[in-house]
Amino acid sequence: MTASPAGRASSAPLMGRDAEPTLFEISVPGRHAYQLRTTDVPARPLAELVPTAHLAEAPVAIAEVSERDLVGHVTRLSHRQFSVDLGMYPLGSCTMKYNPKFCDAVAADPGLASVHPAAPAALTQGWLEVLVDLEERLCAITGMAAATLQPAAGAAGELTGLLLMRAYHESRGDVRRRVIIPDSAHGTNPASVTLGGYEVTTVPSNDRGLVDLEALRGVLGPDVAGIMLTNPNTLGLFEEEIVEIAAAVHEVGGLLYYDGANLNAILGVVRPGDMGFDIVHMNLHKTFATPHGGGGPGAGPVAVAAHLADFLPGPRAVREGAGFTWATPPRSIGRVHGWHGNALVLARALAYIHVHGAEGLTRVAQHAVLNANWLRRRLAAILPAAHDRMCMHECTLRATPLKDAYGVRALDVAKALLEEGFHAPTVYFPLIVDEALMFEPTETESPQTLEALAQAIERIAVRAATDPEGLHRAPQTTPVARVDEARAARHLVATADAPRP
Amino acid sequence: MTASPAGRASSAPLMGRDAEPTLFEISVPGRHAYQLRTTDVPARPLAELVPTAHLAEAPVAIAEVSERDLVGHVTRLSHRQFSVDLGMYPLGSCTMKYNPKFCDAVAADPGLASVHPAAPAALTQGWLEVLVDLEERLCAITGMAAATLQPAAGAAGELTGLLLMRAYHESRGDVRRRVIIPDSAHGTNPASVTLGGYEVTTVPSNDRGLVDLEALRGVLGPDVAGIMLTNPNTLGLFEEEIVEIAAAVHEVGGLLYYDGANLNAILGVVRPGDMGFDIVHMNLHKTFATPHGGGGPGAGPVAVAAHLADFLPGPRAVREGAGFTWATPPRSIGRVHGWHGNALVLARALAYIHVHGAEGLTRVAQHAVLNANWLRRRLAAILPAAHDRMCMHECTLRATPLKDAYGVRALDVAKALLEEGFHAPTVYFPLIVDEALMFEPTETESPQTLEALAQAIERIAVRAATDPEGLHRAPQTTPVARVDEARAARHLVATADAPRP
Amino acid sequence: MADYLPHTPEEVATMLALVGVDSLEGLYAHVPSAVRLAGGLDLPAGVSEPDAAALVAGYGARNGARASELVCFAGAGAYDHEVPPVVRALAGRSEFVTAYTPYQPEVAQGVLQAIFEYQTLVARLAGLPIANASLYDGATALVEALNMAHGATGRSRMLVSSGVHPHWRAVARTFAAGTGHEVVEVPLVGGRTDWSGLDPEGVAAVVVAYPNYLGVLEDPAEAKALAESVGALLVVAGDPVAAGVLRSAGSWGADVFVGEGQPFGTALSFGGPYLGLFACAEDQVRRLPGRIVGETLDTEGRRAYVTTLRAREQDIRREKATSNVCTNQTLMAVTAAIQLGWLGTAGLREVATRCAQGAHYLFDELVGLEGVTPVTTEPFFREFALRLRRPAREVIARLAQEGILAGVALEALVGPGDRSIDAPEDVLLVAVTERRTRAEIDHYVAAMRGALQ
Amino acid sequence: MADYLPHTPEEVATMLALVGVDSLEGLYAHVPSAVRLAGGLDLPAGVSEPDAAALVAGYGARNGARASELVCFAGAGAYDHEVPPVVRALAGRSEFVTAYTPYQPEVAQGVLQAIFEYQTLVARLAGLPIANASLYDGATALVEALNMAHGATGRSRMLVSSGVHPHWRAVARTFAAGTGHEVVEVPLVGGRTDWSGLDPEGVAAVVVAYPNYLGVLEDPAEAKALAESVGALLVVAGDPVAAGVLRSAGSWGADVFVGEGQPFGTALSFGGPYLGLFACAEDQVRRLPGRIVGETLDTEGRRAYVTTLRAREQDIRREKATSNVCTNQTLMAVTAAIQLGWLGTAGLREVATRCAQGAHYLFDELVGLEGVTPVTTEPFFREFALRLRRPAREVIARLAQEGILAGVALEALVGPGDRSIDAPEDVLLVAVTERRTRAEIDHYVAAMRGALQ
Ligand SMILES: Cc1ncc(COP(=O)(O)O)c(C=O)c1O
Ligand SMILES: Cc1ncc(COP(=O)(O)O)c(C=O)c1O
Repeated sequence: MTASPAGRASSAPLMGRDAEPTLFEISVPGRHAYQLRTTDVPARPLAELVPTAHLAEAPVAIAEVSERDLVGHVTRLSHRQFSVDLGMYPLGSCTMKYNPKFCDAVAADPGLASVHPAAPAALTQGWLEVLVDLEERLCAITGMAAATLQPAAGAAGELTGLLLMRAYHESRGDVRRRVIIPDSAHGTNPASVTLGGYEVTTVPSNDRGLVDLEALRGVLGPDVAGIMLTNPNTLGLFEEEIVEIAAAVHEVGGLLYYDGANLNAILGVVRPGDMGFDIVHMNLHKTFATPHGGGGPGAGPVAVAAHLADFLPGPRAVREGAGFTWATPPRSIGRVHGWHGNALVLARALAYIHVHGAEGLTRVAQHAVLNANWLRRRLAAILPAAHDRMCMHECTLRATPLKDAYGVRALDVAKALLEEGFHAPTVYFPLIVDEALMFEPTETESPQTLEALAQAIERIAVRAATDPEGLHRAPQTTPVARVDEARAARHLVATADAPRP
Repeated sequence: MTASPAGRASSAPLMGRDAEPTLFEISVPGRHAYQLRTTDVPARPLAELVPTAHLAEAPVAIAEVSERDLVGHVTRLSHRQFSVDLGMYPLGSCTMKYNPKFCDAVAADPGLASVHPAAPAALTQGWLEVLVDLEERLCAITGMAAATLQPAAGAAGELTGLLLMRAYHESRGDVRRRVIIPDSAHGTNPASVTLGGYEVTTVPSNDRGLVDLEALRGVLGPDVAGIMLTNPNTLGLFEEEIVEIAAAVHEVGGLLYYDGANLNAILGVVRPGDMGFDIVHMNLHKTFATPHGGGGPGAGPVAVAAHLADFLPGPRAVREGAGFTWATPPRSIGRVHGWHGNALVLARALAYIHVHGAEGLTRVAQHAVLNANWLRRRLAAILPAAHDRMCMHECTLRATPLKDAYGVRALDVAKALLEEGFHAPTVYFPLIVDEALMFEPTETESPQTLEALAQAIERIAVRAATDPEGLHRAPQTTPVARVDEARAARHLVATADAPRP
Repeated sequence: MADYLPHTPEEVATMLALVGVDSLEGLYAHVPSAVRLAGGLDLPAGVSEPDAAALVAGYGARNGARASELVCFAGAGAYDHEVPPVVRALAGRSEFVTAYTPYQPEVAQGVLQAIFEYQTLVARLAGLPIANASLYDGATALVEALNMAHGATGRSRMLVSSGVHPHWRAVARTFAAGTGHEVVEVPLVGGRTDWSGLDPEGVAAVVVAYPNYLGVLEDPAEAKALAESVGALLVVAGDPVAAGVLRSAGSWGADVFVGEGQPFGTALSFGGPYLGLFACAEDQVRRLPGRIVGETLDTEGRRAYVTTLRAREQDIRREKATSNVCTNQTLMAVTAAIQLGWLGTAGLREVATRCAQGAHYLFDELVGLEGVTPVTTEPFFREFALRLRRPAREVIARLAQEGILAGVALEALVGPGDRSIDAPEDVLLVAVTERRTRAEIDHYVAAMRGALQ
Repeated sequence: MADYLPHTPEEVATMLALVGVDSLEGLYAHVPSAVRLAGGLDLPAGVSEPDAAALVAGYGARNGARASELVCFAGAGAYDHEVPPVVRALAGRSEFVTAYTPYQPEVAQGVLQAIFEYQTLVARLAGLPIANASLYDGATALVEALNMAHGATGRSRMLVSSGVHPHWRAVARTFAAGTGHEVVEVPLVGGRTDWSGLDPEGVAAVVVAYPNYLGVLEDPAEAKALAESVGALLVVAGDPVAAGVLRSAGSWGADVFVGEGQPFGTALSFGGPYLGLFACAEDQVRRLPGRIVGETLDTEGRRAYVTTLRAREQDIRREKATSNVCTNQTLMAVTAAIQLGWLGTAGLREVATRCAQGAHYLFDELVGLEGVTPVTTEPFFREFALRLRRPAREVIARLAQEGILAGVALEALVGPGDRSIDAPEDVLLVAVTERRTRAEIDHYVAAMRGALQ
């Protein structure tokens, strides 16, 4: 009896603050949970079926636990995890809105979930219709002509978009080298540019937090393949000179790529296509309320203007008569996913759009912007905005006054918020803002919750003055206290089998 | 903005130890979560349909919350709740075993769950088959001839059994007045006897913790309608003289009623029918793994020997040719449930029996008994058993040594166990044991978990010696500390609308 | 054979050694061999979960009356209301599902607070100050109400309107055999209770259904007057959905409200588990059956909840308890609180209103058909009874072929000689919920026309 | 129109006042009017959830190929394995589902520890010391492996066996347009890779599938020798179920293992979300794509988990990151860890064995039919390719009428001129999982006999 007990709940925050043993620590040789159906298939020994040279000497050791112990373990892990369903998650750039349970039911529908991806189109007309319906709606929302639903997340969408850019230029015999990115951009943008085979040229923001149009003009040239922008940008500010930017980029033959991570701000109000963008990716797991799953799955469809439609990845579901079929665009860049994309995420998004309709989506954007601006104003005395004017769905604030006065940094504020019952905002992003705290309240949080958040920050400000040391030690009420990140990086222990330092 | 915020997670033990506001405190006039289907039914004003004398002046105030806030509120409440899925629940007499998730899926199957109870038998053959299959299996398990599945819980089963007893005697023109109950019995037994129109005669236990056969003979007489027994009894001990008891009761024309709350101990090993019982109720929510739901729903089917079958409640599902129909026994006592009993609980139990089969159920009982006896032996030095010999599926221990030495009572031990990550055992029951702590580990807990429980109790014993005051204040690591029960009873505040003291 | 046991053979051996026996069978050595089962249980061998799932799917497939297949116009106390995914997800959380009764309040605030909120909601619907934590179902809630009336008055005569659901009356009769109550079923005349000519002497309770089981909105004031005249309790058995818009039981002077809580988030479930609603006046609280949760404080002054007034309950008072109920229907109560939270004030009103609108629309259409006559001209709420020119049973069978569960045949509901209705074979009880569309209703009417041809 | 907004009109007004604008539209006043959308989105009006549910049910009903309806013999990287209710219940817990990436480890230990356990399991299956926290799917995991090989060797030539899934190769080709990698597809001859006659100069990676997409168990030692000869990385693309009993990638000398993790608890889902498995040798860890969770301590010395080696990632390294991946497939990784915990050592072995047994049983029966020839005589594991005397497409359509999804038509999988197979129109790829019964297999054989007549 040397294994750890799996019926003890002291690791559940309800009961205590112990560590939870790993699955491997509760494993006992000989236990099992699995039950399989009776098949009556002749049970020939594996060695008769497969040359023994291929067989492992011993089966891989997984873990050996009872169903009861598995349930206890995983349920306790879940109690050690914050989530939207537990409370507010004002993570800037992440759009952690409420995820309707209805969409979970959609994704669990066996009519959708139990379909094999290689089943012939004649037997999967419903799924093809889902894809076509969604593509059409996403095009309507973004003001584009056609879309691919294959990319599995935002970054995958970006890279797809860059490959579309490349294919477009190459189809015109046009070799271009650089892609322009504002200094406020999300890290996936430059990383994708590299993988797209381009060099990054960073364009600075001006003192209004927007792309510096003159600086942009300065770096534009015939070797520029395009520009990647989010609008609103990662500061939460709308690029007011977008028309001029678009004209300047188009003038040198470049394309405009829209990073749709912030689309929630402008649904039904402004469309990327109308702003002059040629390529748009969307994060369905942000704007269209797919739950984040602790870090995926998401979906990052890419919509394009008509002149790029021929290059889209394929195959794509398309209408054919009264039905649907698969077709690959004539100059397709090829597949970007093993199958058709994160299909169940796509179905969720379509259901979300069905429920909201045109007017509902617009209201979503308006209220997201309302919440962010209210919060910006409400917190102005403690955490001034990096740019104190109308923001969009998120606001980038600064902890500099607290740092200057008491040595309390953005990180301390973030950790102290955990003790107050709120997830932290995004910190130290975008990189161009000192002591950045980026709040994105989303439209599904109520004014009462925003006010409670503001009051929590007021209390933290008081603590900063009276007990800055205490703030450096926060959080204390959580299952573990501040975690030693440096130690983790110094001695990597990435599996239960790794040697311990 | 006066309502409480519903997006704050400080009441979730993950984040803090605040109180969770009530649904009413987070309510804001004008909010709502509901969405109904479009029906296109003419929307005539209610006052045209119903005489206005019947209409309330204002609609009942429920609470007005967004779906997001509802989800946050209820999810946080769930984090404030211990459950089998979080850890061990060694509550004696309650059989808190692991509840297979498979049975949840059975109960959620729309083929069963979406059937109207008054749909004609021709359209509900599957349900009638479920009922017949379950009845037959329960009879095989208990050794009885027929059963009613209507009672919704154990106590309802008891009362049904007593009414059967009454109907049986009355059918023979036999008027009887008393029902005998051992002093160790569960409170539902005497309460049911009263509601069955009988007087309770308590028979004492002997120093072996069993029914005192001589004392029983002393209270038996022609006015005794029967006796209610659990076997194993509530001390967890097997009534070894059951054959003699049965003979004595039958001799005076009385019937034997088996309280099946403890059936888990003897599945496949001993059958109530073979012990001489005439009437048996089962707690499907104990023995057959229906989750307890925080206090129900359960199901308390009652099985009877052949001579009582004609009196069973009706209608009952019965075989008819290759199919099934409803039939009411000729001398039925009538209905004891508004419909057919807690049907989905019944379906769960049937699924549980399907999985286990004869051999599996026997193993369940054996391992339940093994776990209890191991724990009894393991804890003997600290918490001696009330009766230190082989027990069945549970063991009744005593905190008297701790009380005598340090003033630490059973309640203190129970509360301290919460801090150790275990639910408390049943305390102060059965009433005849001083400082009783009744442990029922159940068969689904592992030896490692039992050992951890034992070590926790060892630590508590050490604390009793060194810090008895600390134990009186336990628990401290839980969302609330020891609760003032007296205050609750002194000033009843049973609703959010009640005046506060 | 499958099971959920963790023990390995080695562990069993080690444990047996401490216990001091050498086999699992040895644990039962002290059980008299005369009663030990030889040869094991007479049951089929166990099968794996997926095999059992196939068996269960087979049962389900043999049910033709799934609401997912037949459009449901059956009611009679069990209604096909919307239960949204969000309510199912929340009520299905395993902390609620796999918890025991909240005996240790320090780790049971989740269930306790949910029950507290449920009690508040039931009390508001009833228009009464106190509600308990749930009872088995509407029928057994009525039985508890009669027992309470007996406790309050010391009397045993119960005047129960025949407008109360026939099954509930049947259950009351069954349990009266034990309590010795005399249950007097007061006839319906033209669909409403005829209280006249009754001797109210020695009456403990007057029970009226509102609306009654034929759907009719009776006048509870009559029952109240009768009860008041002799100091009996007035018990109102109400439809909790209708309670969202009707005058409350309390406002009619009820001492006790009982109801069936299934419409609040619980699936039709072939009749159970359902939810017995129970609310009462302040002066009856010491006689309350079942559990009740009260608000209090913990030792550090934080708000906390706990089951209270335990001295009424069977585990303490034993044979003198107010009731024998122990395990009740907590999960359904928690579900009801969540469903009501989802509906909110406006939603409940809307649901109740749509039920009434749908029922009246269907009623108006059906009474226009040949071969259909209303059983009564009294006002109704969301359910009504029709006399058909063919046996209701046959009509139901016919409409099932068209995908419709036409209602409940009264003949199946009432016993012989029931004092609520004559010739019940011809009578069909029809209910409409907010889920029924106009298209479904129109289809019903067309199908009925065909069936009566 | 429905939405999930809490704001009442009064609240909106109060908030607007603080913000200093007087309408919701006013929040957008600084947006140039030239780009503002006039007239709203061109979308249908919103509908309520139940109405939307009806729309969704309609899509589902128009899919004839639900595994619940057609018995599934299709594979090609997506398999119909048992996913028990317990795994669905646990993986569906909302704390996992609605959490963000664990940026604040103090309140994210649940997801972090689950990923740590997942990493351990993937590393064990791969026989390699390091695994990351997941990638999008098997295909993109392969792309990341090529990028890693490029980073490790500074070279750009990739020798990819044509036994690698055709879609994965297609994805590799797509992304090579950006990275500039030269992807050389090495032909299959008789079902196995013909590595002969290749110039290994300047090769960064040698990629072999094990088993390959036709089901064949190739000899990874050949690929290893080739890789070793030039200091290239060996990348093994493996079936993770087969990995339960086959020699591990690591034992064959692989530097990188990639795989499709769908078989571990994820439904067929029409192809996604799936799960990209990625494990590698110790010396590649600084080039690892995506997130990795490491064990550490908190300030009070308690064990804790945290995402680590962040300096590789795009949010820190930006254009120099090892990969651009940010959001990945965590929920599927958590699901896989739970499913593997449910299977355990014995269960995974049993599943793998049953797959092989079923596949060989079916294979033996089918090759006895007239009009069926095996594509190769090489050993296979759980999947095999057959050449039929009718187009595979037609056979699939015929068998669908008998309730069987007969497999995958190779013609639909491979592009024109694919170097893995000739005349793919005639080839059917058939997979068997542990869920397929002998009766189902026998039915398949009978149906195939009919279809080929
Ligand atoms: C502005 C921005 N762009 C791109 C991304 C990348 O999206 P994903 O994480 O789905 O790859 C994010 C995600 O956080 C983002 O915030
Ligand atoms: C011995 C015994 N008898 C009867 C009962 C009553 O069963 P129920 O709670 O289902 O009414 C119990 C329940 O705790 C019990 O333990």
